[in-house]
Amino acid sequence: MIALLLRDLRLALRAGGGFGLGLAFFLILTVLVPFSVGPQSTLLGTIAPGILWLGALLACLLSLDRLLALDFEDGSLDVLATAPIPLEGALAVKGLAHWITTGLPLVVAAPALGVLLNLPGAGYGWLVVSLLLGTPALSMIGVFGAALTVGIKRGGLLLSLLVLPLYVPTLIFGAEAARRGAAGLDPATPLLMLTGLSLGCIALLPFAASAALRMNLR
Amino acid sequence: MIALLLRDLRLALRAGGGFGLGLAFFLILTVLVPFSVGPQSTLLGTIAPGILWLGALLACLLSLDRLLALDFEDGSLDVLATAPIPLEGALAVKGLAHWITTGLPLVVAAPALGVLLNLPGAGYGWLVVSLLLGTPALSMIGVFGAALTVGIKRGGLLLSLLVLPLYVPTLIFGAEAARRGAAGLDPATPLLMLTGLSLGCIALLPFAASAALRMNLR
Amino acid sequence: MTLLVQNLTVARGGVPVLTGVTLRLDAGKALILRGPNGAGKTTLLRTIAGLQPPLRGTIDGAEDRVAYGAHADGLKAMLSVSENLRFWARVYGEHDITAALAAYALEPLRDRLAGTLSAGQKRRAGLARLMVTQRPVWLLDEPTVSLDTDAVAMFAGAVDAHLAGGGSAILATHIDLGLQAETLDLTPYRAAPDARHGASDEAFL
Amino acid sequence: MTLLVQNLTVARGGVPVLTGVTLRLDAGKALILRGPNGAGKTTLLRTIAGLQPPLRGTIDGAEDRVAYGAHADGLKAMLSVSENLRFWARVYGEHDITAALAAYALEPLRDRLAGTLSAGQKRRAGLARLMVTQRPVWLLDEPTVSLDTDAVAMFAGAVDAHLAGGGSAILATHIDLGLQAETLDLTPYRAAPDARHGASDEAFL
Amino acid sequence: MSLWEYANPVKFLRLSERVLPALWVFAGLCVATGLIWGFFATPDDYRQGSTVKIIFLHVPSALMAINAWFMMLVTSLIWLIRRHHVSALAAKAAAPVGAVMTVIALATGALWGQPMWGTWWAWDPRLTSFLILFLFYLGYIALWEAIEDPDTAADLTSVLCLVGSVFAVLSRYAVHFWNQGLHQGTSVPVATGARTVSDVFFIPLVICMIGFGMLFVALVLYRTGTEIRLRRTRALLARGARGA
Ligand code: HEM
Ligand SMILES: Nc1ncnc2c1ncn2[C@@H]1O[C@H](COP(=O)(O)OP(=O)(O)OP(=O)(O)O)[C@@H](O)[C@H]1O
Ligand SMILES: Nc1ncnc2c1ncn2[C@@H]1O[C@H](COP(=O)(O)OP(=O)(O)OP(=O)(O)O)[C@@H](O)[C@H]1O
Ligand SMILES: [Mg+2]
Ligand SMILES: [Mg+2]
Repeated sequence: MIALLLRDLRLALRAGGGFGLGLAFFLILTVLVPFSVGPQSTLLGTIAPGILWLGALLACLLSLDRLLALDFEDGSLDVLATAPIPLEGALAVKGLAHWITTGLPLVVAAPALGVLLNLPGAGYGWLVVSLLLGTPALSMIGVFGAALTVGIKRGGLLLSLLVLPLYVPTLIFGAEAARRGAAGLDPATPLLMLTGLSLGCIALLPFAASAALRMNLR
Repeated sequence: MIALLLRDLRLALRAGGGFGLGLAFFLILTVLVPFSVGPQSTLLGTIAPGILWLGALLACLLSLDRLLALDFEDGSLDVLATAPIPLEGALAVKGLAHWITTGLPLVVAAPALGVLLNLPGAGYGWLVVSLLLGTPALSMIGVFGAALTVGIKRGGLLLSLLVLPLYVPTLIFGAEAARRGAAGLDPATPLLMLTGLSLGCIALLPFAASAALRMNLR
Repeated sequence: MTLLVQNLTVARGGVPVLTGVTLRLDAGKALILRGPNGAGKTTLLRTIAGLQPPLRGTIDGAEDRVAYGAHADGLKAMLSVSENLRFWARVYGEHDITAALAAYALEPLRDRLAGTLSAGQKRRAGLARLMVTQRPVWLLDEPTVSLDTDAVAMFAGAVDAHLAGGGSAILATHIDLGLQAETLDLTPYRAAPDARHGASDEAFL
Repeated sequence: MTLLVQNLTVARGGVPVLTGVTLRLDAGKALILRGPNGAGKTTLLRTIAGLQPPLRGTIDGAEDRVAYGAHADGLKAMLSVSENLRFWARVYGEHDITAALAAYALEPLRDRLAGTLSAGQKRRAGLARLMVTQRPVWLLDEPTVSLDTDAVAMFAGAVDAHLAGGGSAILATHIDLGLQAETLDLTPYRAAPDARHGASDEAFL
Repeated sequence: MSLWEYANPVKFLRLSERVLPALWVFAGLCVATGLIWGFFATPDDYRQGSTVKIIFLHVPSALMAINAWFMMLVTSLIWLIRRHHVSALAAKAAAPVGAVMTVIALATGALWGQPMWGTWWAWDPRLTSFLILFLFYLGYIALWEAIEDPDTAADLTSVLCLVGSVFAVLSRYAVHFWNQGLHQGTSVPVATGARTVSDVFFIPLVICMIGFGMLFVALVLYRTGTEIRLRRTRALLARGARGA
């Protein structure tokens, strides 16, 4: 298991797909928002928490298609499925690796990007907390989506289509928490919901994902 | 050339990657925006033109990785490069196929999504016009980006990273035109710029793309 | 322990490809599967490896005992040869990869990224993976594709050593490997084109 | 027309692999490239096909006259066999695919999606592609991988017919195809490991 | 004789061919009576004017949209547990029907919203959860389309349906939490029998709902039959191709 985690992290670093790229995408997306909605700073400040959450979500989404598809193509998944470690565990580890390479950097970088969008001062802390609690759910849902579409050549867009609706509750609670935080309200309820959601995803989705994967390998 | 166009269109239809998916992604993205920034309709109306442009751009972007990479993996690109049709032409045709399967449906669907975001009544026409003039540039820039990254396994995220900055001028002019239109101002200048940009891209980028592709095949 | 396959029906794309396959593989023995293109060798091997369920019949003694070497090699292009092998070794609870490297003369290439190897070098690294699994039953699908004569000899040596150590192997191949092994021709087991029994779409016929 | 390769140096990953390769291929002749794994056969063929530039030397009579058959088959999994072939035929300005289908006994499979073929069937479809190009020079990289003996015979027949029609072919292979052809062993052309002349990093040495 | 007997495609086809004509007629009659009664024989509402008549399309289609997903959930479970092909194909057949019902509910709602709330669309929780339901339908259909092997497709879409249902319910709660809405609460609570719509509207509405229900059943039976024939053709072709 640890070997798998280390390998995935090393690959992420080496293939240039890791830490940097998700972040860069997040950055560019945040920069594009003022270009598209116009530069008024109050408007930007209002939409900032939401846009940052949306950007994080999309950055996660875009890195999903390499999560399992590469292993599928070069035959590693076949071998993993017949290896002595349980497939559920392997998938959970892959989710963890994805979170470390994508979710965690986003959490760390979000405050810096908040500055670009005039995020109100009270919002920074809660933005980070909400992302920290929410991104694990995004990664695990992503593993499930990737397992569903792994057999499909370049299922990238289909993967997005399947995964985005599943992301809705996470996004709503997360963005709501960040927004309430930025507006000086109490974000406890949505944060609790978000935590519950993440825990539920981590506990249950590996099983669904491994079932889907086995069907796909067949 | 026509054979290539027809094949690409047929593949898009058959692999389930075509018309439908880009649109669905656009729809979902539009739906997610209110979830993240909140449901106030005046706020949504203000950012609507920008968000729709951004959504169209992302939908284009996500379909880019299958533009050349699939052909590369199964060896078709090697054969195309040695075939009697000029590579520039082949790439331009691929760009056209991409526009037909992705850009065009987005243009058609944009007004319906405008309704969801409370786009002001005056904005619909100009939104469609600006998208119609701007999406060809998005597709051609995409072909260039895909040619640059085709050798890289799952270069999806890297591709986004390279292409997004190139999309900035198109986005600025397009969103500006749509915004002016929605606000009842005269959108002629940005529209002219947009047209020039698209024409320039169509005329010049196939050459850059084919040069990049030849370097990648080497 | 013996691998025992009885009365197996395997399918691809919902259509039965082989029916009534019965075979027995004792420790120390190798079995060569033969059959024309499309006979169902790959399908049979995947079924025995547990990657797809059989339509009928039983497979005994395969679970957690097989190492499957498919057409694809399972190598990561961005990791070096030794990193690739070490990863699989750790997944299977092994730690020493020097024997595997030596068996396929991979030492000079150990620090090269797997993506920069030639077709035959890649294949050698893929075969070396089998040695680090320490699994007793090897299932090999056209193992010698792209290999030159020296490498084929290395492979034959590795299989012989594996058999001598009490392992066993099933190999699907079209060419002669010079191994001492029984041969099983799959042609007689070919499912009749209109075979319906057990097919996943049986109910529709 | 004759394909003339003179004093060619080819490189992969910036490192020269073969130096001083000289060969001549007349119409109606075939040439078999031999050499151990990693000798540089694939690299040489890609260079002659024009997919990568040589470091030194000249290639005459190759431009727009070669059809290259690589390790990968260039088939779209989601198109049927005949759609695949028809597409390539149209790209090369040809329109009739029946001869190609017949040569590799692909008629029964013509309406199957290429993605559902077995390894050998795929290869046959990939080889059939060469016939619809109508190019006089075939460059083939391990063409008989995964093929059974019948299919190898079909392939040999197709090559013979191509040669009889005034075409020519270069084949890289490790096994004996039973073709009447000259053999070129690449081992003597192997670039010295410290070869620096012409390497892309020469300036840094 | 158990119900499962009809899980055999051939038996199912025979049965559905027998009941379908009657079902079409009955559904057509119900929908026609309901709609004509509703549109021409009910008074205008004192507040909403004639727009209230949209209710006869809107509410039945909205109900069927939800029920269709529920049916898909049940048939998916049956497929996963008992592996009856008809069950999986029924789920496949129901999805587009459900999606169309969702679109009708959304479209009629939008048409209604314009005079009532002064806007085509508002991010009301009821409306929003419907939109999300539509997205789930899209994803489900797209997954069916994308996978070549029918059994694998059935398996994967079933798993998606299960997981998706959980997330659809979660989304509903999330959406309610996110925004309190404009849309009125349900007024046809089956359980309590209490209702807030007057009888003049209620009776034709119930007829419409029955009609839409029947129409849905008929459509699903018909489409399932088509899917079964497609699979049969496919199975025969597959054998033919290999036999040659
Ligand atoms: C596009 C937007 C809309 C959607 C998706 C939608 C959805 C629904 C749904 C799902 C139901 C059935 C709920 C149930 O009975 O439990 C329903 C019922 C109803 N809707 Fe809408 N609706 C929309 C717009 C509107 C508008 C604009 C109005 C008018 C003001 C409206 C008025 C009603 C009424 C009166 C009912 C019946 C409630 C009842 O008596 O049960 N809806 N709608
Ligand atoms: N979806 C499908 N529908 C019908 N037949 C299929 C489908 N997928 C595969 N087949 C057929 O199943 C058969 C078994 O294929 P398999 O890959 O097992 O053959 P193989 O013995 O490994 O052949 P090879 O030597 O070419 O690798 C082939 O004839 C193939 O065409
Ligand atoms: N990036 C690189 N750096 C150093 N050497 C490389 C690089 N890429 C390839 N090579 C080496 O170049 C040589 C030529 O490879 P090529 O694929 O042409 O061999 P081949 O003759 O086709 O072998 P095979 O029979 O195995 O297919 C190989 O020894 C390979 O290891
Ligand atoms: Mg095979
Ligand atoms: Mg080679």
